[in-house]
Amino acid sequence: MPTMSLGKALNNGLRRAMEDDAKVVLMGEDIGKLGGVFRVTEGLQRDFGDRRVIDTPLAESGVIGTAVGLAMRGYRPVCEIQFDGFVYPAFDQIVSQVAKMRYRNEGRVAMPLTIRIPFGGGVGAVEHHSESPEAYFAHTAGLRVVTPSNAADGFHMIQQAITSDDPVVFFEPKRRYWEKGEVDEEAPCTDDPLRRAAVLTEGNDVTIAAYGPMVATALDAARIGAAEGTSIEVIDLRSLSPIDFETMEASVRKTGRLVVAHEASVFCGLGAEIAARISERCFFHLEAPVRRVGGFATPYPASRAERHFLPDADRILHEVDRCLRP
Amino acid sequence: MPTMSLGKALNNGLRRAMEDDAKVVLMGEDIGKLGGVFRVTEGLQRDFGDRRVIDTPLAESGVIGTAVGLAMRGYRPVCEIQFDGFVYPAFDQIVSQVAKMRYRNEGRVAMPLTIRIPFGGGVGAVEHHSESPEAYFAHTAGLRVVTPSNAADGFHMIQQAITSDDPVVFFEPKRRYWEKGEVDEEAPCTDDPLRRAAVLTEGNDVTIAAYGPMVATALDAARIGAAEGTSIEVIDLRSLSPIDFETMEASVRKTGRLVVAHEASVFCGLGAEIAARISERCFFHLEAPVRRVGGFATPYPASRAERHFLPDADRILHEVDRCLRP
Amino acid sequence: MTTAQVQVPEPRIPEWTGFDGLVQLISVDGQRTVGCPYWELVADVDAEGLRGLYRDMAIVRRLDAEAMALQRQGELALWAPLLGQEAAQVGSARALRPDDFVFPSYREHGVAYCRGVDPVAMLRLWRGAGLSGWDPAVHGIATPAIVVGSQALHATGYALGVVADGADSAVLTYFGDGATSEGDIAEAFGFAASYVVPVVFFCQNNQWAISEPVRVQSHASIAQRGQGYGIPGIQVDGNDVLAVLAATRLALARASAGQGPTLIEAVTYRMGPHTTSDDPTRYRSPAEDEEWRVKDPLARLSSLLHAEGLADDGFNEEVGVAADEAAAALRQGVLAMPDPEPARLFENVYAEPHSLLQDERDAYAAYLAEFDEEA
Amino acid sequence: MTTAQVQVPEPRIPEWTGFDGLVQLISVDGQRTVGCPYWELVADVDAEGLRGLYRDMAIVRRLDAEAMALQRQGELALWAPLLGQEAAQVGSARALRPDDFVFPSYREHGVAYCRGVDPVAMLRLWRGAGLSGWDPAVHGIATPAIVVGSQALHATGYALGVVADGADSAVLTYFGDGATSEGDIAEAFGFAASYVVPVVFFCQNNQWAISEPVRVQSHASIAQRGQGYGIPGIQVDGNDVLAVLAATRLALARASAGQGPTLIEAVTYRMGPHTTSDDPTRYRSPAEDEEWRVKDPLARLSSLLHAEGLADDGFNEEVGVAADEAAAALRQGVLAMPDPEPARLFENVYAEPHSLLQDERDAYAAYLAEFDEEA
Ligand SMILES: Cc1ncc(C[n+]2csc(CCOP(=O)(O)OP(=O)(O)O)c2C)c(N)n1
Ligand SMILES: Cc1ncc(C[n+]2csc(CCOP(=O)(O)OP(=O)(O)O)c2C)c(N)n1
Ligand SMILES: [Mg+2]
Ligand SMILES: [Mg+2]
Repeated sequence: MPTMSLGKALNNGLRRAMEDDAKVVLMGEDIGKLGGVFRVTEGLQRDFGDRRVIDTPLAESGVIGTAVGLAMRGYRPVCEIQFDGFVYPAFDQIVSQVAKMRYRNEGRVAMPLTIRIPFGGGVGAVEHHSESPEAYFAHTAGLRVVTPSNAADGFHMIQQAITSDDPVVFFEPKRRYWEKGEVDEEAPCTDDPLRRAAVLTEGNDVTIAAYGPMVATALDAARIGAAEGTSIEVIDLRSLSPIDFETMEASVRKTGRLVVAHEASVFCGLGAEIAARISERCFFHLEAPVRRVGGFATPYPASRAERHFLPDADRILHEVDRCLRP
Repeated sequence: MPTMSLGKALNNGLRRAMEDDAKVVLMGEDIGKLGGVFRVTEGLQRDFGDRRVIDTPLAESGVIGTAVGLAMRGYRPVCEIQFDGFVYPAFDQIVSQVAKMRYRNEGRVAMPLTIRIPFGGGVGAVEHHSESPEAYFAHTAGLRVVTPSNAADGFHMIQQAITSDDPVVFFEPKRRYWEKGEVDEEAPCTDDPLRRAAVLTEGNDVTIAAYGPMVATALDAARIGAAEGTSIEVIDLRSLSPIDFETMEASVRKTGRLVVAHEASVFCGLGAEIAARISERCFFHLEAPVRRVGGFATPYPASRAERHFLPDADRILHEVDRCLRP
Repeated sequence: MTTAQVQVPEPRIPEWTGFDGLVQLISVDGQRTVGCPYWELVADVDAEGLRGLYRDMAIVRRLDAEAMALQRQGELALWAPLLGQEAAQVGSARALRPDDFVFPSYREHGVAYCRGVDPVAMLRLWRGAGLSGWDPAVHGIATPAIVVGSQALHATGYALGVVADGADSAVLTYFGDGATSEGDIAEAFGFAASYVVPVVFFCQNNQWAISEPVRVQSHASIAQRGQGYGIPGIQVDGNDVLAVLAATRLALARASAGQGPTLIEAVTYRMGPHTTSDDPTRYRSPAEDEEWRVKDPLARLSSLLHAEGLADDGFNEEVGVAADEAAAALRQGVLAMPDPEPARLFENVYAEPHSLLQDERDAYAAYLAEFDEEA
Repeated sequence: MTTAQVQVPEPRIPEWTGFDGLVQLISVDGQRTVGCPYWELVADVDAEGLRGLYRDMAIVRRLDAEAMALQRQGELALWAPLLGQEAAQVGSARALRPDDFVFPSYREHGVAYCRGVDPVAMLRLWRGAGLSGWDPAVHGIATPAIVVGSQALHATGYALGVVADGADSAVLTYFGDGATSEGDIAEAFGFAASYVVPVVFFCQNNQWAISEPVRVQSHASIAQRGQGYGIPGIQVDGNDVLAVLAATRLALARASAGQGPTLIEAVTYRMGPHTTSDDPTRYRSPAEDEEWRVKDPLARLSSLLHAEGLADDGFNEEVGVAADEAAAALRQGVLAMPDPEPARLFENVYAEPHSLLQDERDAYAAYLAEFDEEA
């Protein structure tokens, strides 16, 4: 089975989606000749032409708003937002148009849009290039929100997102673009990564729920924990809206403990929804309160301080300990 | 003590703030001669002139972005967003500029901005006029988010928001604009409504946490509950970011049960943060899981169906019962 | 030196040089203007054509009045009247071909009427019985856009799709004078000019954005707003249905001929309130209303028809009857309109199954059932 | 009839009619152009003045090169070079009065230099040691705006405050050719024109927005972008420091004289990569680089200075030494720059106490302490 980086897997997934459906068009800033600042669209304009891989003027609301019109004309636009911090100018078109168009038109209009957003920190970037805005979109009815944590999921999930008739906000963990994994491009995708969470390591003491860039960190924590004699079950959510609570509930009923980790600020972050729902669904099974580890109630700091903002394996294990000894 | 509507109390509060500080300027669409679509700025342009009460071009990003510049010049802009659903075009300026300007400049630049937003449903409006976007802003570090539920709080909180050196997103429960209450405009404001929650009714069986438009609904539920022999403690959060968890924790330690009610969609709404934190802080005191009642994971529906979307006293009491008989 | 004293030529603001200012084919007193080349664009509009345009405007005005009445009687939650803008809407809509597509704002009831939308369906939104009322694909017109300016980008994207399809249809999008301040309108101009797509930006400058006069939005003519983007503009008398028809035909022809976007400013007037919630007496004078009353688009065409003997009292009679029938049908349909079922709330949020939504739907159904038992 | 066949005058796109096209005072080969009235605006610029402008540009270029080197050596996280844009930045910044205020984008290092900002402070952001590096109030220049276009609205609002204060200072804001597509820039034009505020919109058209040539943003000249808003435009040779100085003086003079906003397009070229993360070879040709290399802003002024005997080898020598000293000081300062303390993370988020933030700060401090003990 070929090994490739997450970035390359997404590139191959996009290529496959464009081959499978001539209505798939890519739009965004610098996605053509440059192949995007992360090269995720590399070579696609060369091979599919500038009618299907479109460099747009520098205006995010314009990118999403025109994609809405293209979708109404029967196309499947895949929009790239260059960095997490630059999706906000398009927030109105996403929240009031993309998310509500089908509902407004009682199903007569479809919005099969995919909005790709490289997100998260850890790459030593300047301001606005390390944000984790997923909660804004998860709280917005009408959107689906997903994020792959590895190459194989990236390859399959981007294709599932594009073929979905619902709008999908597709977060790509930018600091993991270069991490390699095995991808079987020929085998059909059996499990349903766009909708179901994945149990990556089985464990009995504590469950760690993570997604996107934090999954690798959670796995590190599990390894260290194992060495220290703590058996940790790591769950990769993959879908952030809706969330596969069945998988998580089953795990927590077994372990009795849950730590949720994400980069976004903890306050009103996705961890809040997970903690709230699991505290309710597992009320009589929880041995300790659900613990959340994530960003602080501060804007994303200067890159030379980001290691303090970003949860690492130690901070996750610190919460694991608090679950074990409440 | 004079009795007045919430809308009038806000109008008087704005007037007082403008009298107290010549640097306070009001900006927004139709706030001048018309006095705003809800008349909250009525008479202010007439009395303070069109240099201090400014009708802006129809562009929300422009309203907030120019207010940022005015603040940098030493002014205290109070911006009106005409309806909740029209704040999204300004989302970028609010999230990336208003919220981050002080942090970016390490305290050298202040952003004493107040952003007034009539919010919530129940007024039989067309699409985009009944939204509850508070969670988006509560999740955004650098902003304070508050909402008054009655005339007295409205009068004091709007003045506190304007004098605060932090940016405050000030949500006004539009369907309560016409509800009257006693307002002592001369007595100094003793409790700290901009920062502290208020316990509106004492009770022993269940705590209901609500804010803005849902407070009156929660009080109805408490009345009905009392008649049915259930003793309910109603807490008005007032500040949504940060949240006064001390007051809530004290209440839940007493009642052992909590129901959170808001109009916004439950998923990733403010109730999630409250449920998560109270489940953690009151882990050994909760008799039943925290219950949340709120909007569904749908866009706001057509007005002739909104009664199904909006929690009423019955739906709140239904959750109260589930707390009492888990 | 202090530069303020220097005498050098000011950078000049070029004068607007669309077709010699305002395009007008019928004068305010109902005379045909002479020498305007736009006449060629409506050379095919004969007596029956003129009567048809009048009939459309009269019926649209009557339907608008009925909707106002229905709202006052509590049958509608809100209404945004088009009174005074009939010529701008009918004239532009009648320039469309069946395969063209329209992206309206919330006030284009007259355009929807010309696209064959059932007026009852239009009122579904305003009654609060639904969020829209018709199938865009069937009528070639999207449902109303309430977020000011948002639809111009949709139109531009749709037009991009038209080009990609190799089709020669055109896209027409409507917005108001206030909307021209929104970033989305400017971004639509930018994308449309960059991609040279077949879109026509039709701005009904009805002089007001709720309580704000157009000068709050711009000191320059709105027809000139597109110049900086390389988009030519036409300023047309928006109360002259023939001139609007001609200008829109020209713009649509340019669009489908691959010549790119055009901006049309139809100079008109919102004779009524912004919506039924508005109170114009707070911000504008009776004098201004009067000044525009004499420019009434229907009166103007009517006097031409009668002066030229193209219409008689019988015609007015016939049109009046047709309009009343349409109004009666509208009222009947609105009163018969059912409220949405609770279950409908959970439909059409997503195209595919959604675990959370299903749970909420089931829980609410159970709650209602429980509740009915109790009661 | 099919309207496409009709022969009527096309609505004309007016030709750009700012001061006869491109304002240029020094030709590419270093000759003074004759007859351009803008000369009057720089009549005060004598030999010393010209040498000063050259010195500024040379030092700014040297500092830029040092920053590039520091980034390549891993001392900076990123750098956005201004190479090629020295004349546009120095020429415009030297037109400012002390009480004027500047809202830059992220590339205006040369402007910040002219405003007296310590280059070491500028690099704090690019090293990742902080989110900015200076006090806007002290230097009359805001810290860099990274969200493209956002700063134009801040400048417009600030200028509104200047008017409210009854002051006569002006506001100058910088953005690129790509930024002209953002809605915020259009909204800034709209607000500035509506309120007639003293703001100058200075667009450095360096031909590229990362990998996108300017024609993706606009087929029309950028100087003309403001016309539809009633904002006059000046197109100036951005590699001619004297022409830029003159044009900016004119625009600033109009602003403080209460004549409202002006848009300046400085036609220049980004000779380097977009940032140190960029690879221009993927999207543009060596031929294009070469075509612009001969228009180098420093070489141009240098040849004028030498041709007119206003500078000799001693001058070049002296400037080189000053530039090297500035570069050495920059390197020294950057290497000495400390990383932020963890506690700093929690400071300056809010002006007033914030319960949640305090809890998080204390919890993290306790965690670090605990952690140190373990270790
Ligand atoms: C983005 C946005 N902001 C504000 C509003 C509230 N609003 C509805 S209509 C309107 C005025 C629109 O004026 P104009 O564009 O001239 O259109 P008209 O109503 O005159 O037809 C405003 C401010 C809105 N619907 N959308
Ligand atoms: C709103 C926003 N979108 C995207 C970006 C990413 N980005 C940074 S610079 C840039 C190109 C800007 O080009 P231009 O305006 O011409 O300025 P230049 O870099 O050429 O000086 C882009 C797309 C951003 N910073 N902000
Ligand atoms: Mg209008
Ligand atoms: Mg550029």
